[in-house]
Amino acid sequence: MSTAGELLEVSLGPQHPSTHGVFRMNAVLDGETIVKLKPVMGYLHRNHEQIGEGITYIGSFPFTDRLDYFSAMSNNFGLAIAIEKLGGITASERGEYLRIIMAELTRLVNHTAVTGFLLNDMGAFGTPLLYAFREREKILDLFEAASGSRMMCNYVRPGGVRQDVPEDWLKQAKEIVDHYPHFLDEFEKLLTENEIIRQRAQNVGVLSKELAVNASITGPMLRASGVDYDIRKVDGYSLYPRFSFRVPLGSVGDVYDRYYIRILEMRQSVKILQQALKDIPEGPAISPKGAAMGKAPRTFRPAKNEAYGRIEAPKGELGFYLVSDGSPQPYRYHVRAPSFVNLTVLEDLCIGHKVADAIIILGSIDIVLGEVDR
Amino acid sequence: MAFIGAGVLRGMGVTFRTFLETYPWGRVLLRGLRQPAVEGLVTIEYPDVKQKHAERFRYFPFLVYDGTPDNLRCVSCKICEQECPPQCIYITGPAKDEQGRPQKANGRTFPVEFKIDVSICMSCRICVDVCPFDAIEMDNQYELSSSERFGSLILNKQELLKPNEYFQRIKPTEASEVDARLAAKRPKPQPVFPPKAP
Amino acid sequence: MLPLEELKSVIQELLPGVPLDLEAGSLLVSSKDLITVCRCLKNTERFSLDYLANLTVVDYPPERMEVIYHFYSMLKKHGPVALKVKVEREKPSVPSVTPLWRGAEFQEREAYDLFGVVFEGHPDLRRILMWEGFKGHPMRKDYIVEDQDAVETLSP
Amino acid sequence: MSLPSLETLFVKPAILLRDLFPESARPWVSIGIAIGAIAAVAPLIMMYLTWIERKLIARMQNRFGPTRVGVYGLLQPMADGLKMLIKEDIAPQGADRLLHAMAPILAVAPAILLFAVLPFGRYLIAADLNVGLLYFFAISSISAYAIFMGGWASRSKFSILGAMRGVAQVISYEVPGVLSAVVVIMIAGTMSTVGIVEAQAQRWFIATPWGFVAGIIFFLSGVAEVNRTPFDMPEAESELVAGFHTEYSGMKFALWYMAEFLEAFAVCAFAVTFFLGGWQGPAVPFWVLTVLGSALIATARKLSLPVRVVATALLLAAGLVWIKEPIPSWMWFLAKTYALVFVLVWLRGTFPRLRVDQLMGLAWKFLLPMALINILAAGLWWFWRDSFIGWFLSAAILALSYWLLILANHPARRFEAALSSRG
Repeated sequence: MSTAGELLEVSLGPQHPSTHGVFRMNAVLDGETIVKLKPVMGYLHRNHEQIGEGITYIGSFPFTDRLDYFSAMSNNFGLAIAIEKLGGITASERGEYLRIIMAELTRLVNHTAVTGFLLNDMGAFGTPLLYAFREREKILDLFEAASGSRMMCNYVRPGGVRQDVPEDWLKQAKEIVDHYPHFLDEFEKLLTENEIIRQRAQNVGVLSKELAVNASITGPMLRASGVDYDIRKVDGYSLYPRFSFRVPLGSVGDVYDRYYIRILEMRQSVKILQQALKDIPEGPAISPKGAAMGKAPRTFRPAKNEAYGRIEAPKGELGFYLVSDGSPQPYRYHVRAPSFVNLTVLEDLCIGHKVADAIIILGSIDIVLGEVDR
Repeated sequence: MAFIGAGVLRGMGVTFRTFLETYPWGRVLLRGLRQPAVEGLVTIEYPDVKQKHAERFRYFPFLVYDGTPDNLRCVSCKICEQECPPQCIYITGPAKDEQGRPQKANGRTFPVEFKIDVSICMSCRICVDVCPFDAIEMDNQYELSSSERFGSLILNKQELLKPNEYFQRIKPTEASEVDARLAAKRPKPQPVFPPKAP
Repeated sequence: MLPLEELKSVIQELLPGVPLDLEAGSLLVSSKDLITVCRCLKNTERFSLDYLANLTVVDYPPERMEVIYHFYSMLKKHGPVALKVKVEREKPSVPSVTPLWRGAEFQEREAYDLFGVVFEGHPDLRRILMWEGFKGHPMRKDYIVEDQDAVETLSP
Repeated sequence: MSLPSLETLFVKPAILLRDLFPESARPWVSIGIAIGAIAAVAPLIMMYLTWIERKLIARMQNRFGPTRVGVYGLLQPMADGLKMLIKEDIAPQGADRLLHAMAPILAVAPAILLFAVLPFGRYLIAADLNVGLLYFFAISSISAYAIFMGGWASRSKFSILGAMRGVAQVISYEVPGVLSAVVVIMIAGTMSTVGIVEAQAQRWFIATPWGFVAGIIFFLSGVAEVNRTPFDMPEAESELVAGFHTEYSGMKFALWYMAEFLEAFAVCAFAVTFFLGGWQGPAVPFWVLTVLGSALIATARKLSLPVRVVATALLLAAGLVWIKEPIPSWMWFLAKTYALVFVLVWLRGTFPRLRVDQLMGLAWKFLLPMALINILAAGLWWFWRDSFIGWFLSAAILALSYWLLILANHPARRFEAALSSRG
């Protein structure tokens, strides 16, 4: 790229209002246009994998809450799936339903919050964010009622969930879920057709289908580029095949599509939730094997084996790779973090755009530093 | 509507509605216009008003005793210490007499000291899950802020001990389950768990 | 999804002379054949493994390390195919698959950072999670965690 | 209470005070009084503007806003001011200390000077310059220097980026701003702010096609000139941390804020003066309006009964009071200005900001041509001023050009139902 005049090197972050935590972008600017941009991460690195290799399988669950701290339930779910694969545990049916309900509620929480953050990155004075948080709070209250904690739930377990939900919980959940489409309507009225947002977001940070697949992009970001790949459909893990829902796809793959795909996914999640809340059977919330494992974590000693379990977390494919050696601790515990891998294309998306665009592109990728840095 | 600026105006409509919803007269006005209106203010003014937490709301663990503080349920088996993911529990014990035999109170061994470093504790509830004696439970007391790291954020046995009645008060459902379970167990002789090697 | 045996025989048909092994549900290739096999997996219509989901390393002291790749196909929606490469622990090095899958870029950097496996041909092999100038590779089994005595420092 | 007492609430004491002095000193004394009044009122306006903004935006976001200091948080601005005063004043290493300290002062001074030509009420003006309008534009453009000075002197990359944006923006938006005000001069025939207000005795300028367009352009450029959302490019907090005032702290920072808020207030006030009739009430007698309004409300089916009754009663009562005692001019002025302030806050509470190139595009590609065409429209209106033709022609020209400019300017992809779903 030919440049006129001198280049300006700016370090956006790690203390910057819009890098979603302690993320840093080393940008080289020509005027306001980005010529080069290198993501720098690791400021929140705590070697989650090392910790996981030092404690029992169950002991890792509270730490997974802190990976993507917006979607603790999904993270628990991912690890539970991997451990079930490793140890050959099956989950009880009610447990599966509860896990799906929690995972989809998490998706609502995450997508709502992310949309709010994206608008904040665009420069809104917090209004969409606070609307998002207002609704998110209701779901967090549900999480608190079920698990005892709003964000660090530590609720899903191999074989089901730790405790059954309290009485009336399903009714409350149903009320909130049924209200959610109204909130989404309001949210869309505020955002979707807003000319300023369209000006800002359309045709900015276009991610082509080919690059998206090649760069292992997953989640809403991939689908916004028009690739039909949703692990809930492809793997059909847990009981997802039982529910009817559609996978929304974008056409351009710009920031606007990434925003809108999340709104559409939330509507689909509401659909899944309504079905799940209607059909949920009675029974134990956790299978006996899972319950025994929760009671005495050190009795779970899977034979020498390895497993890669993955789920469609709100941010993309969340994978857990476990290697066991017959001891109560995993020999190797690896997290394939979606937002970490999705950052691969950040530079490709930003080059040629303005600084302001880089910020919203980062916002539309939807990273959480707890997960990127692990 | 097709003209440019319609989306902008509609957005302004949403914020104005919210603005009205936060005032009683605004809600009256909205209802007067036959619009649905809910209470718009969602802020809880914290020190004056406290959030109502769910029954299961958990914060830091405490030790349960029945009746008198020396009748604590903990037998110092150290399972929780071993399983605690961030390793924030420190148990000294079980108490021994001069000959090195485990001391007993009410037919059970007991810890000499039981400390929880609540600035490390991450409220995961695994200690409660693994405790075979239902001796440790999650408290919902969250106003513990202090400027002293070591003085007041490492809770010792005296600070941790709370009566079963307290547990029944803060978490009635869970406490009644625990009580029923313990009542079913009671006739049998209490097993003594030696500390297990990891 | 293809059964592993079948996968192996098809690859061997396509790439005669490349030694392949099966181990614990994954395909074992040697580091020098890695790129050939990967290109075959990616470009053969039958496999179309266009998506590298996961790349990681397992450390088996004292002598070897394993680099593990999990492939899926977004086109055909099948997978996973796990591929393993065993490398020397002393000077671990494998060819980089980043030219084939951009998705490997950060994951290889992470593996390099935490395990010290050198990915030859990687466009930008730097530390990613640890800071520049950090000594050692913290995920290796023999890495000494600095404050193992954290408990001691607690009492004032 | 005699009738004119409210109207001359502020003028009378000033005259009384002036008359204490000997004849020869009186002109100087009256100037002194004006300066004193403005200097006293300006910080107060600024402080309570922050309070108003925080309160209103909070309400738009389901929050209370400040409630802790004083009733309804009314003492919050004082607390903030106090905090600012006692905070450490930091100048970054390598900064040009002199310029760094001067920049906020240079920003505040013109913001206060603007109030000199502002007719707050019938006789409430510090200096009725015959070039009042020109004075406004001349003084308000000084802020560009202040912004650049501050950004440059800070020796920070974010500051300099913000400063560059700020200068480009302020200079660009001055052009449509001035051009939109040209029509006011054309029709009012004077540049004196008092004259402009008096020219609107019959009809506020906003109630004409050209006035409507010019008013919107003027307001938008004003918003852009004072760097407020959606045009807050120079201080874009999500991109440039805080833009040109990233490296400011303590009282210097407060001065930047004071400049911004005072200018925002001044823009609203001048928009009221130029287009919304200034301190004049509506040309139609107010009681006519109230009767009409109450009739409308009383017959509105969509409203529920209690609302109809209460609103009708209130309106009629207001009409009765009005007949007895007219609302004083300064009250009209303040009411209208604060209504515009509300709009300003409302915009801030709703919108994200534009990108810097889109912002320039809006100024040069849309507002500028629109302002030029508006001059033509105003000319046509003036030519056929009392007939239907003038109205029709100017409205038609404006609508057509609006449409054409949108067509020429709207590169963004229309929203289509492009999101297919499978599954």
